Amino acid sequence: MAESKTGPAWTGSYLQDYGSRRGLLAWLTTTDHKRIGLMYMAAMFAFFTVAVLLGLLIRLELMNPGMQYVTPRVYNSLFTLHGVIMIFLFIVPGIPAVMGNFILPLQLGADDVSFPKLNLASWYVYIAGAILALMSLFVGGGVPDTGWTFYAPYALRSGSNVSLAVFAAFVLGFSSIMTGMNFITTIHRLRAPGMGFFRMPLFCWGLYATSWIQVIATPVVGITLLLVIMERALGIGFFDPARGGDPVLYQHLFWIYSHPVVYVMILPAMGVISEILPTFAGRTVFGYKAIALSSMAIAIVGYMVWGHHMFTVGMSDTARRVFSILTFLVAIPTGIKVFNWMATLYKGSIRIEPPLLWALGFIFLFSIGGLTGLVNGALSTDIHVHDTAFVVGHFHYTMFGGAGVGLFAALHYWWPKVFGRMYNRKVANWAWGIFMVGFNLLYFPMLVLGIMGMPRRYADYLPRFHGPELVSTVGSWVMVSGIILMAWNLVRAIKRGAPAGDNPWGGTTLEWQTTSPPPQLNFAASPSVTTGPYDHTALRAAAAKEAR
Amino acid sequence: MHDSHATGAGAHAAAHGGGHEAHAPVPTGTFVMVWVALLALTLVTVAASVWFPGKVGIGVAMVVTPIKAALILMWFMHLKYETFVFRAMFLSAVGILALVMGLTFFDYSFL
Amino acid sequence: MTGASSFSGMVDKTFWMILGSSVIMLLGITVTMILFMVKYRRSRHPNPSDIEGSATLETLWTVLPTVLVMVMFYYGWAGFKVMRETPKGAIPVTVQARMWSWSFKYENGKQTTELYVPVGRPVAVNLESADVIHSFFVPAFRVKEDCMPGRKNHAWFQAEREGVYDILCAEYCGDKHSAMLAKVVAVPADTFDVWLERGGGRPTGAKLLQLKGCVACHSSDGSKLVGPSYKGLFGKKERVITNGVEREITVDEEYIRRSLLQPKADVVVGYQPQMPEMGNQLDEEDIQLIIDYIKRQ
Amino acid sequence: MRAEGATLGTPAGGHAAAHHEHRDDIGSKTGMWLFLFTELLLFGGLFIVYAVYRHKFGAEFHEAAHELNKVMGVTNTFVLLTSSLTMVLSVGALQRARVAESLRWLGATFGLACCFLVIKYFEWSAKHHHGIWPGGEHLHSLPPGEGMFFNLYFMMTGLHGIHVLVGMGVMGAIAARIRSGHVSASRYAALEFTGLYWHLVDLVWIFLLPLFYLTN
Ligand code: HEA
Ligand code: HEA
Ligand code: HEC
Ligand code: CUA
Ligand SMILES: [Cu+2]
Repeated sequence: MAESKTGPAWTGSYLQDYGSRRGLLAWLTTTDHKRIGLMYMAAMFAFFTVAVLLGLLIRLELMNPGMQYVTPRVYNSLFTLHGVIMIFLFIVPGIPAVMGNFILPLQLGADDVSFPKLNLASWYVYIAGAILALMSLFVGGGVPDTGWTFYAPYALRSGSNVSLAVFAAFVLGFSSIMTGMNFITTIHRLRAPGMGFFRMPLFCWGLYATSWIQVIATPVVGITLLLVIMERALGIGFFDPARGGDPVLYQHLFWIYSHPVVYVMILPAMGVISEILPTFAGRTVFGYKAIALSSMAIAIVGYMVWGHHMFTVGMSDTARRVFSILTFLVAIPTGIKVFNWMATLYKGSIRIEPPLLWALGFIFLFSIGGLTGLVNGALSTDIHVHDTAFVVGHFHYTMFGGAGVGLFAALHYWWPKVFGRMYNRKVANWAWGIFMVGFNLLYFPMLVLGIMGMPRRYADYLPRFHGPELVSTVGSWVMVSGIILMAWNLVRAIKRGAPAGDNPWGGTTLEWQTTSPPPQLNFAASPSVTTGPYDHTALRAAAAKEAR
Repeated sequence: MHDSHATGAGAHAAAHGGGHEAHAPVPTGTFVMVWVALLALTLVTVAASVWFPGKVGIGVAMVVTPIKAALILMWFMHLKYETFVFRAMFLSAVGILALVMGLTFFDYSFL
Repeated sequence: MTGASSFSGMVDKTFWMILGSSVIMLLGITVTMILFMVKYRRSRHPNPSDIEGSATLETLWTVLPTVLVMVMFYYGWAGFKVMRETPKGAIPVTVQARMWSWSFKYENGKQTTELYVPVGRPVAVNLESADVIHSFFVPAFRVKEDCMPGRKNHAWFQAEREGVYDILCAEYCGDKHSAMLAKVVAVPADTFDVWLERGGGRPTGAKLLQLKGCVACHSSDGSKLVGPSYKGLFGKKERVITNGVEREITVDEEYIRRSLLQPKADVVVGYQPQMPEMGNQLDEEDIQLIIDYIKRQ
Repeated sequence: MRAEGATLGTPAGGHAAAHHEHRDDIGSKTGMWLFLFTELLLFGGLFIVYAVYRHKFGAEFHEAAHELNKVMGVTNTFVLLTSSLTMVLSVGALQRARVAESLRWLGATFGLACCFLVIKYFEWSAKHHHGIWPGGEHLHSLPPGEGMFFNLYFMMTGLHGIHVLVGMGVMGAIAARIRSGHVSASRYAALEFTGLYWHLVDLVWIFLLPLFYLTN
C-alpha cells in the first residue's frame, strides 16, 4: 500500500499497515489508541489464560479432602499467582485499557487520546510489570506464597520471592496511573463540539470516575509496596511488630488502595451495561444524570470504606462502626444504577442479542455479588464470614460475574466495530447459557461453604465441607466449556465472520457513525453533537423511511 | 472543563484555537514578595519551635506551614491564575488525602 | 451450621434478615427483567417510548434503599456490640497462636492444646501470636478475631450446648495454615471446675514441646521436618547464618536459648527463618525444661 | 486534535502529526497536574505512616529529633525556597522572550538544587557516621520509636532527594531545548511544567521541615 497517510483523505482501516513500518513493528511502535487497545487485549488474555488454568488447578485440588495433586506450599503459590494475575494483570487493566482505549476516543468523536505516546508507554510498562511478575516464579527463593494481599508480617518473613512480585505490582500501578491521566485529560479536552459533560455517553462517565480512582489511589499502594520492599531489604521495621511496627497499618495502606480499586474494575463494566441496554431496548436511557453522577458517587464514597476488610484485625470498635456504616452507603448509588437499568428496559422495543444477554447476566450475577457484600458489610455477620469461602464467593460474583462478564458483554457489543465482522450469534447465545449455569454451580457453593465455616486459602479441609466443594469443582468444568466456546466463536469471527456493517445493533453513540473497522483517524469528518447520547429519533426516522 | 465546555461549546474549538496558552506574565516583583513572605514565615516557625518548644511551637508550625504551601500553590504554581477547574481538581485530590488520613485515625485515636 | 453460643442467634438473625431482603430484591429484579424481555420484545412492542426519567422514582429508589441499608447496619451493629462487651466474671484464657498450632493457658497455669470451656459461663479469650497473624475462628460460636503479633486482641463467647466444636485458623499464615486446627470442648460447668483443678502446675519438657507446637516442626527421632531434629543436637557443631554471614557454632545452652528467643539471629543452613519467637509464650523455667529435654535427646 | 506529551516538546508522533500541527497546552497542563496529584499522594502515603507513628511514639519522636541538625534543615529550606523563586523568574523571562536571562535563572535553580543535595549529603553522612542508617547497627539498638523516626526520616528525605535529582535532570534537558529553540517564548509549556514539578518538590520539603527538624 503506497498511499501516504498524511491527508484526511486516507480512509483505510486501522488494521491495515500504512507508512514505512509494517507488520509487528508497526504494531509495537503505534500510537493509535485502537491498536494499543488490541495490544492490551492480546497481552491480557494471555495472562488471563494462565490464571484461569491456575484457578482450575485450585478447584481440582479442592475437589476432595486431603492433598491429592500438590503440596500445601504449591497450593499457596497457586492462589497467590491466581489472585495477583487476575487482579493486577487482568481485571484492573481489563475494561479501561482494552475497551476504554479503543472506544473512548471514538465515543467522544476525537481521533485519539490526549497523550498517544504516553498511551503506548503505558502498554510497555504493563508488559514490563508482567515480565517481572513472571520472573518472580523462576528466580530467587521460589514462587511467592503470600496471597495477593501481601500481608505483613508474613510477607516480610516468607522465604519466597515476594520482593519481586511486589515490585511487579508496583510497576503495574504506574501503567494504570498513566492510563488514568490520559483518559481524564482526553475527556476534559477532546469531546466533540456540542458534547457537554452531560451529553457524554455513560461508558465515558464510568471511565472518568475510574480514572480518578486510578490517579489518586494507586500512588498510595505504590508507596506501600515500596515500603514492603525496603523492609525486606533493609529491615526498616514499619510493619514488623518485632521492631515496634504495626502490621495493621500495612493493612490500612493496602486497602486504602485496594478497596477503591474494586470500583476501578466495576465502574467501566457498569458503563458498558449502560451502553448496551438503551441500544437493545431501542430507546433512550432512563435517568441519565442519575447514572452518570452515581458513578462519581461510588468513586468518592468508595474511598472511605476500606476498613471493612479489617473488621477482625483488632481495629478500634469506633472505626469498625464508621467503616460499616460507610460501606452500606456505597450500596445506594449502585442500587440507583440497577433500578435505572431496569427502567430503561421498560416500554422499550427489545431485541434479544448476545450483548444484551451478557448485560442481563451481569445484572443478575453482580446483584448476587453486591448483595453478599452487604452480609460482609454488616459487623456481626462479617465476623463470621470474614476470611471464609463466603468472601471468595462474594468477590468472584462481583469481579468475575460483574467486571469479567461486563468485559464479555463489551466484547460482544463492540466486536463488530473492532474487526468489522460478526460472530455467530446462535453459538454466542449457547456459550452464554453454559457459562451462566457453570458460573453459579462454581461459585454459589462457596457462599454456602463460607456460612458453614470453611476458611479461605485452605489447601485441605474437613470432610464435612466435601459436598459443596465437589459441586463447585464440577461447576468449574461447565463454566470453562462455556468460555472456551465463547472465545472460539469470537476468534473465529475475526477472519471468517460475515461483514458486520457500520451499525449492526442500531447504536446511537458516535462510534457507530464511523465505518467498521474504523479508519486510521476514526472519522472521515469530525463529528459534532446536537442531542443527548441515546437519542434514537434519527435512527427510527431512517428505519421508517426504509420501510416505506 | 475549560469554562466553555460546560456549555458544550466544543472542546475541539478549544483544542484548535484557545488551547494555546497565553497568560500575561506575572510581574517579577510579585514573585519576589512571595519569596520574602516564605522566608519570613519559615523564620517564624523556626523561632516558635526554638523559643516555645512543645505545644505552641507545633501549633505555630501547623498554622504557618499550610499558609506557606498556599503561597507556593497560588503564585509560584499559578493556581491563582488558572481556571476554576484546576483549583477544584487540586482541592479534591488534597481533600481525599485529608479524608483518608482522618478516617485512619478513627482506628488509632479511638477505642 | 447451627449456632452454639449465646450470641450466635443474634448473628444468624442479622444474616437471615439481610439474606431475606436480598433474595426478595434479587427475585424482584430477575422477574422484572424476564417480564420486560417478554412483554417488550420488538415483535410484541415495536414502538418504544422514550421515557427520560422520573424525579419521583429516582427519589423513591434512593430513599427506600437508604432506609433499608441503615436497618441492616443497625442489626449488624447491635449484634456486634454484644460481641465486644465482655461480661464481668468471664473466665480468662490466653490463646497462644504460632505457626501452626494453638495452645491455651488458664489463669491457674494449666496449659492445654484443646480449649475446655464450661457451658453457660462466659469465657474471655486473650489472643496472642508469636510470629505472624493468625485468626481464632470458632464457626459454631460465630466468633472470630485475629491473633495479631504486637497487639492484644480479645474476644469472648459463652457456649450454650455441650459438644466438641472446631477451632480453625482463618488468617493465612503459611504452609500449614489449613492444618492449624484445634477443638473447643464444651462441658457442664461442674465438670469444668473439676477438670481445671486437676493437672494444674507446670508441664514437663516433653509435654511443653507438644503444648507449644514445637512438634509440628521438630522431631526427636532424627527426621527432618520444617526445622532440624533434636536428636543428637546438643553439643553438635552446626553451620548457621548470622547477619548474612555463614559461620560454625557448637550447640550449647546459650545457643538453644537464643534459638527460642531470637530464632532469626542464627539461622541453620538449609532452613528458612520460619521459627516463631517464643519469648512471650515461654517463661524462664519453661526454657530451662526444654533445654534439659533437648540435652537428653 | 491531540495534545502533546506533557514535557515532550515535539509534536505528537504517529499518523496525524503531519498534516497540521495541533497543540493543546491546557490539555497538557491538565495532564501535568494529574501527574502532580500522583506525586502528592505518593508522599501522602508516607505522611499517613508518619502521622500514625508520631501518634504512637510521640515522646520517642521528640527525643530522636534532637539528633537532627536544625541549622542544616533550615538552611536547606531557604535554599529550596530561593530555587523556587529563580525557577519562576526563569519562566517569566522566557515568556518575555529573554532567552539568555531565562537560561541564567534556570542555571541558578540548578545550582541551588546542587547546593541542597550537598548539604543533605553532609547531614546524611554525619548520621551514617553515628551508625544511624537504615539497616545500620546503632539504629537497630535504639528504642523502636526512635528507630521508626530515623527510618521515616531516611525514607521521606530520601524519596524527596530522588525527586530533586530527577528535577535537576529535567532542568538540564530543558536548558538544552531552550538553547536549541524548541522551547521558546511562544511554546514555553515544557519549562512551565518543569517549574510546576520543581515547586511540588519544594512544597513537600516545606512539610518535611516541621515534621522532622522542628519536632523537639
Ligand atoms: C469488582 C469488585 C468488587 C465490588 C464491586 C465489590 C462491591 C462490594 N463489596 Fe466487596 N470485595 C471484593 C470485590 C468487590 N466488592 C474483593 C476482591 C474482596 C476480597 C478481597 C480479599 O480479601 O482478597 C471483597 C471483600 C469485601 C468485604 C470484606 C469481607 C471480608 O474479608 O470480611 C466487604 C465487607 O464489607 C465487601 C463489601 C462490598 C460491598 C458492600 C460492595 C458494594 O459496592 C456492593 C453494592 C451492590 C449491590 C448492593 C447490589 C446491587 C444493587 C441492588 C440489587 C439494589 C438494591 C440494593 C440495596 C437496596 C442494598 N467486600
Ligand atoms: C477477576 C478475577 C478472578 C477471576 C476471573 C477468577 C476465576 C476463577 N477463580 Fe479465583 N480468585 C481471584 C480472582 C479471580 N478468580 C482472587 C483475587 C482470589 C484471591 C486470591 C488470594 O486469596 O490471595 C481468588 C481465589 C480463588 C479461590 C480461593 C482459593 C482459596 O482461598 O483457597 C478459588 C477456589 O476455588 C478460585 C477459583 C477460581 C476459578 C475456578 C476460576 C476460573 O474458573 C476461571 C474460569 C475461567 C475460564 C475457565 C476461562 C477460560 C478462558 C480461556 C481458556 C481463554 C479465554 C480467551 C478469550 C476470551 C479470548 N479463585
Ligand atoms: C514454624 C515451625 C517451627 C516451630 C513451631 C518451632 N520451630 Fe524451632 N526451628 C524451626 C526452623 C525452621 C529452625 C531452623 C532455622 C532457624 O534456626 O531459625 C528451627 C530451629 C530450632 C532450634 C535450633 C536447631 C539447630 O539445629 O540449631 C531449636 C533448639 C529449636 N528450633 C527449638 C524449638 C522449640 C523448643 C520450639 C517450641 C517451643 C520450636 N523450635 C518451635 C521451626 C520451628
Ligand atoms: Cu495460622 Cu492460618
Ligand atoms: Cu472492599
